[in-house]
Amino acid sequence: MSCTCNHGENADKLVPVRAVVTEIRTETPDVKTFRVVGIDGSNCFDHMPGQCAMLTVPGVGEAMFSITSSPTETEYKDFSIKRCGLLTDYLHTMEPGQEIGIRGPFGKPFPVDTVFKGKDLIFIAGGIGLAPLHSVINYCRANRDNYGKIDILYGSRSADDLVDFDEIKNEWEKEDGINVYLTIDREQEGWDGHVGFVPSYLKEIGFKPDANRIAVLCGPPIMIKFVLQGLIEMGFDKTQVYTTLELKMKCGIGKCGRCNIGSKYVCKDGPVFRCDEIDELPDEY
Amino acid sequence: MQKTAGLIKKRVLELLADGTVTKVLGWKEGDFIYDVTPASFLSAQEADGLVYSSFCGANLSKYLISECKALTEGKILALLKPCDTYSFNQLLTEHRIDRDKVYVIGVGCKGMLDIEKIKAMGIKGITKVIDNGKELDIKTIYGSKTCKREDALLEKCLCCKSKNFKAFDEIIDPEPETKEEKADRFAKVSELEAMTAEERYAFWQEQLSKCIRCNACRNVCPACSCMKCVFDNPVSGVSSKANTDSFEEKMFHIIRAFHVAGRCTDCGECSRVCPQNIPLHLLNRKFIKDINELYGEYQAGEEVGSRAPLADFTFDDAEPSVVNERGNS
Amino acid sequence: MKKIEKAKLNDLLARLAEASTLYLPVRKGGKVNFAKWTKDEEYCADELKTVKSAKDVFFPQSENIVSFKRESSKITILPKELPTDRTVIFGVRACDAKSFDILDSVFMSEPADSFYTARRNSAVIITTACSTPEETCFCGVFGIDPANPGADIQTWFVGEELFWEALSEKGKALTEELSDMLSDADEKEVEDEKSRISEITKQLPLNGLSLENFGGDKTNELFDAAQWEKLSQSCIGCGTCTFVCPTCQCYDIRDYDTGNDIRRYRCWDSCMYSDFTMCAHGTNRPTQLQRFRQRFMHKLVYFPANNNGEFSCVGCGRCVSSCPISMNIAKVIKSFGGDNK
Amino acid sequence: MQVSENTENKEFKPLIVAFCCNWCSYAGADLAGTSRLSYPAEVKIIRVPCSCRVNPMFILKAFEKGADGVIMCGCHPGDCHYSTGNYYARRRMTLLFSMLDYLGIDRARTRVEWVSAAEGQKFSLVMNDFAKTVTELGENIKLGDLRCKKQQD
Repeated sequence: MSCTCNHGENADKLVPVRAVVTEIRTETPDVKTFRVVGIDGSNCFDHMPGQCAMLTVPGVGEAMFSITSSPTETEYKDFSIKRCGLLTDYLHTMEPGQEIGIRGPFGKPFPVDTVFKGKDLIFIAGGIGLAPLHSVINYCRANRDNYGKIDILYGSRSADDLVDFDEIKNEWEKEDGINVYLTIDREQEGWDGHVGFVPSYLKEIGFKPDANRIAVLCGPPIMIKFVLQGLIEMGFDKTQVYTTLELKMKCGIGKCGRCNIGSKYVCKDGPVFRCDEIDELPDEY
Repeated sequence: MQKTAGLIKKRVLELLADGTVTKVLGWKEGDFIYDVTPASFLSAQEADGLVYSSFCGANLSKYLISECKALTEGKILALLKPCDTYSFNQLLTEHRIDRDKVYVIGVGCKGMLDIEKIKAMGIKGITKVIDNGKELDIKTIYGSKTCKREDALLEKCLCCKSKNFKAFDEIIDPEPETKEEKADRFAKVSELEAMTAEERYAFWQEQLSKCIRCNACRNVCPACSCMKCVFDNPVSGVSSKANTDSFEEKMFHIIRAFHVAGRCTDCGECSRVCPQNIPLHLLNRKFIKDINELYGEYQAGEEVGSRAPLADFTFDDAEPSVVNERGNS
Repeated sequence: MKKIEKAKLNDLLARLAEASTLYLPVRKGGKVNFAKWTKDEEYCADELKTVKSAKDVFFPQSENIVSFKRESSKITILPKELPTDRTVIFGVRACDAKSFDILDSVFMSEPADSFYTARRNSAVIITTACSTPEETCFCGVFGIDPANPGADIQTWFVGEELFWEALSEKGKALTEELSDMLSDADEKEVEDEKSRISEITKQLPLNGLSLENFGGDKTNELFDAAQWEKLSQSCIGCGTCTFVCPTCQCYDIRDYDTGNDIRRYRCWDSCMYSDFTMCAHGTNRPTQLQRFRQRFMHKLVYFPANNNGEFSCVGCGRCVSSCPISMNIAKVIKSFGGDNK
Repeated sequence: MQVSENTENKEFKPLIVAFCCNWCSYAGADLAGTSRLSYPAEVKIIRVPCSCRVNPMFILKAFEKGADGVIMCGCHPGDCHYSTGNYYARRRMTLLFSMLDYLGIDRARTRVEWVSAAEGQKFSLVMNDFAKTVTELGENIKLGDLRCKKQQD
């Protein structure tokens, strides 16, 4: 029996379809961006910013990754993946042309076409946390008229660890109505930008807590904690802040029972949460 | 047992009150007499729920690994039955617990009961079991029943190792060593050895195929004290969660038994907790029997610091081909 | 109402096994579990509860959901065909029958699990009333009546006869198939049996548990409760309760490389295991307290929150009898003030 | 790892896994080769630093993946490169083989032989003899993982 890309309507959600990695970009020493297209050159499936997909390497395993590319990039899906476990180790050894399995999209996206519409947006990311925000940022850039001012605050350990650096420098920074603030944790030769952690840089910048503003966060838990604190101190309301969570996932459809926080499943009810929604969940993430 | 329980409680309260110990590891009463839970008690008030009955089969020594780590001041009191003290010693030998942090009260044991055995007699709806020494008075929702105490003993108690304590700070109500001839604990192993290979294969195939891989045997075992078990390690290549092929059952149980070979005190917890009643002790006892026959009598936990047979050798040990010369093929 | 003599029950089972795959409680290696029935096997009608529940008929402990082949950079995906053969499960108790409804609301809610759904849709469930409920039973707490076990067909053993009542369309169709073996029966004897069972259930020691302190809206009150520490302190972190539980449905997905192909399995997992939520950056439930709490909060709070107040426990009492340290959901309910006695 | 290559219409050729210690037995196998002494092609050698490196799980893993017989070769007792490794291995394998026997697995499917670097001839003899024994026993169905059996396409 041979396989086609699409198993048809009746295929189980747990069964991946074939896809091929067409391009691998090295972003930082431990992050690579993988471009994935369907086996017939199609885009596998449609998604919205913030959604995730399961990537399979048969025999190695399967894991959930946020889709880095914007839905407006209709030819492919990009995944920026940090090397940190069994599967990601394997992915990092791959060469372009390697086939993998993919299934998705999973989860609730950012409300880009509803809540975000007409708003000024602040994106705050740390390290690999830019991956899910990258999708939203480029979606907003592609539909520029729908959104107000865009501020992007992005920090990483060092200049070498800034993901998508070329795109940020050559495209985002040069676009009107987009302010990019970059920072790295420690002084480094050849870096003339800001030095310091994201939360402290946030305070220095001091965004105005306009009701028309939405902040979107993603990064390590400790950064989220202090950035959120900073935003609240500035006068932002938790309902204006969105973030995306990550826990161990297996099924992606809210059945395997491991990614729950209280009664909410990150794979199904998340990964995007408004910060006041998170407050209602028990502290177990 | 009632009397022993009273003495234990009294002594526990004294030791808590005078500050000798800050925590007590014992058994807590349940809903039906037989469903006793291992528990810790921090105060006289909490110790009210402390029980010692014929259903305190659970070996508490393994809890001492985490308790010793967590203990910051004072000592922890552990109630240990004679057979539990072997496990205690073995853990000391392996440096998993700190002797200075533990106050051991050896508690006399007449042999513990197995509720599963009572239920297997067809007695249903048991709400209470009164132990009269020779006979059990069993209250059920369908009326009263009786059975002989010796028919309801836990497997491990049928061939009790000893009534003597191998480690203790004090002893409460010890039992005299039984005078009558003890049952041979290797009887069933010998019986299996005498069977043909086909019969043995059939026996184990039937038993091991019941395994649901709940890991209770592993997790309860005082000798299974690895920080991360090989069966939980995704890079070990054997970390399957469920048995899909019958090979996986065998792999798990052979390796589980092998990893404790020479360190297993034969405390019988693995068989006691198995929800499917797989006679896991027969795997452990096979190793013990082989070790005794090939490398000399050895009882793990008999004394602290003894060298486990698999961490030892002599120049004239038997060759592996000895297997071909023994028993039935 | 129909009936058949107990002596002829084996003929009926044989007939069922001809046209479908028949599962019923069978003794193997000394323990009774649901298994495929063949003529040489004895139906253990007197066994109140199998060790494992009947859930693995629909949700097997390990199931190959897809296979792969890898050749250099190419992969082939070989989906599994869905099972469509008719299955009959005989001798299911009221608690297990109810557990299927709970599993349905997980596996058959969108997006439905096609493997479970296919098995479930092609199965006929025949329940048997519990003539001798035990002390570990507390199905009444969840509104389950062991005298009226429900499902497609319900049956009662009374004297030397088995009484048979078809409830669903599927059940009626199957009863029709077997009409030559079943004779018409009077309801009187069954009614007497029902009231006898009801009298017993009233006396069950755990049947008075109250769930008033649990429910979908209790997350915040219960999550940080002090009780969890004492309750979980001696939990050894095994999966016994999970695996014998009729409503536990958490699963893992694992690959196995056979050398010929790679098979992906969906297998039972337990939230009590330390590696359940372990991923590359660690786990969000590092202590046994958290894992223990997760299991009971899921059953008594999270599940009701997502399923209109329905609890994910049927009071079968398997955890009460199987737990190595005798800690169980009944004790958890009691410690939160659910002891109504 | 690819599994035993037998199909029904072909003559049964067992798959044999031989764990050989680096210092003696592997060199012995080498010598057998350079001396043009034959041993069955079905014997797959896995080189280990010392016979003591052989974890019981290795033996089981070999059976899992389709081995019909597993043999472990090390330095003669007393000659271990690490002085005592093979003594520990000897106890370990004795107990493991005894356990396999206890579970009803054919005892002749497992073997331990001490082969020194100079014993190319012994290596060849041992392997031929073991292969003969295992061939007589036939395919191992009791201890393998059936999923790993080669599919008959």
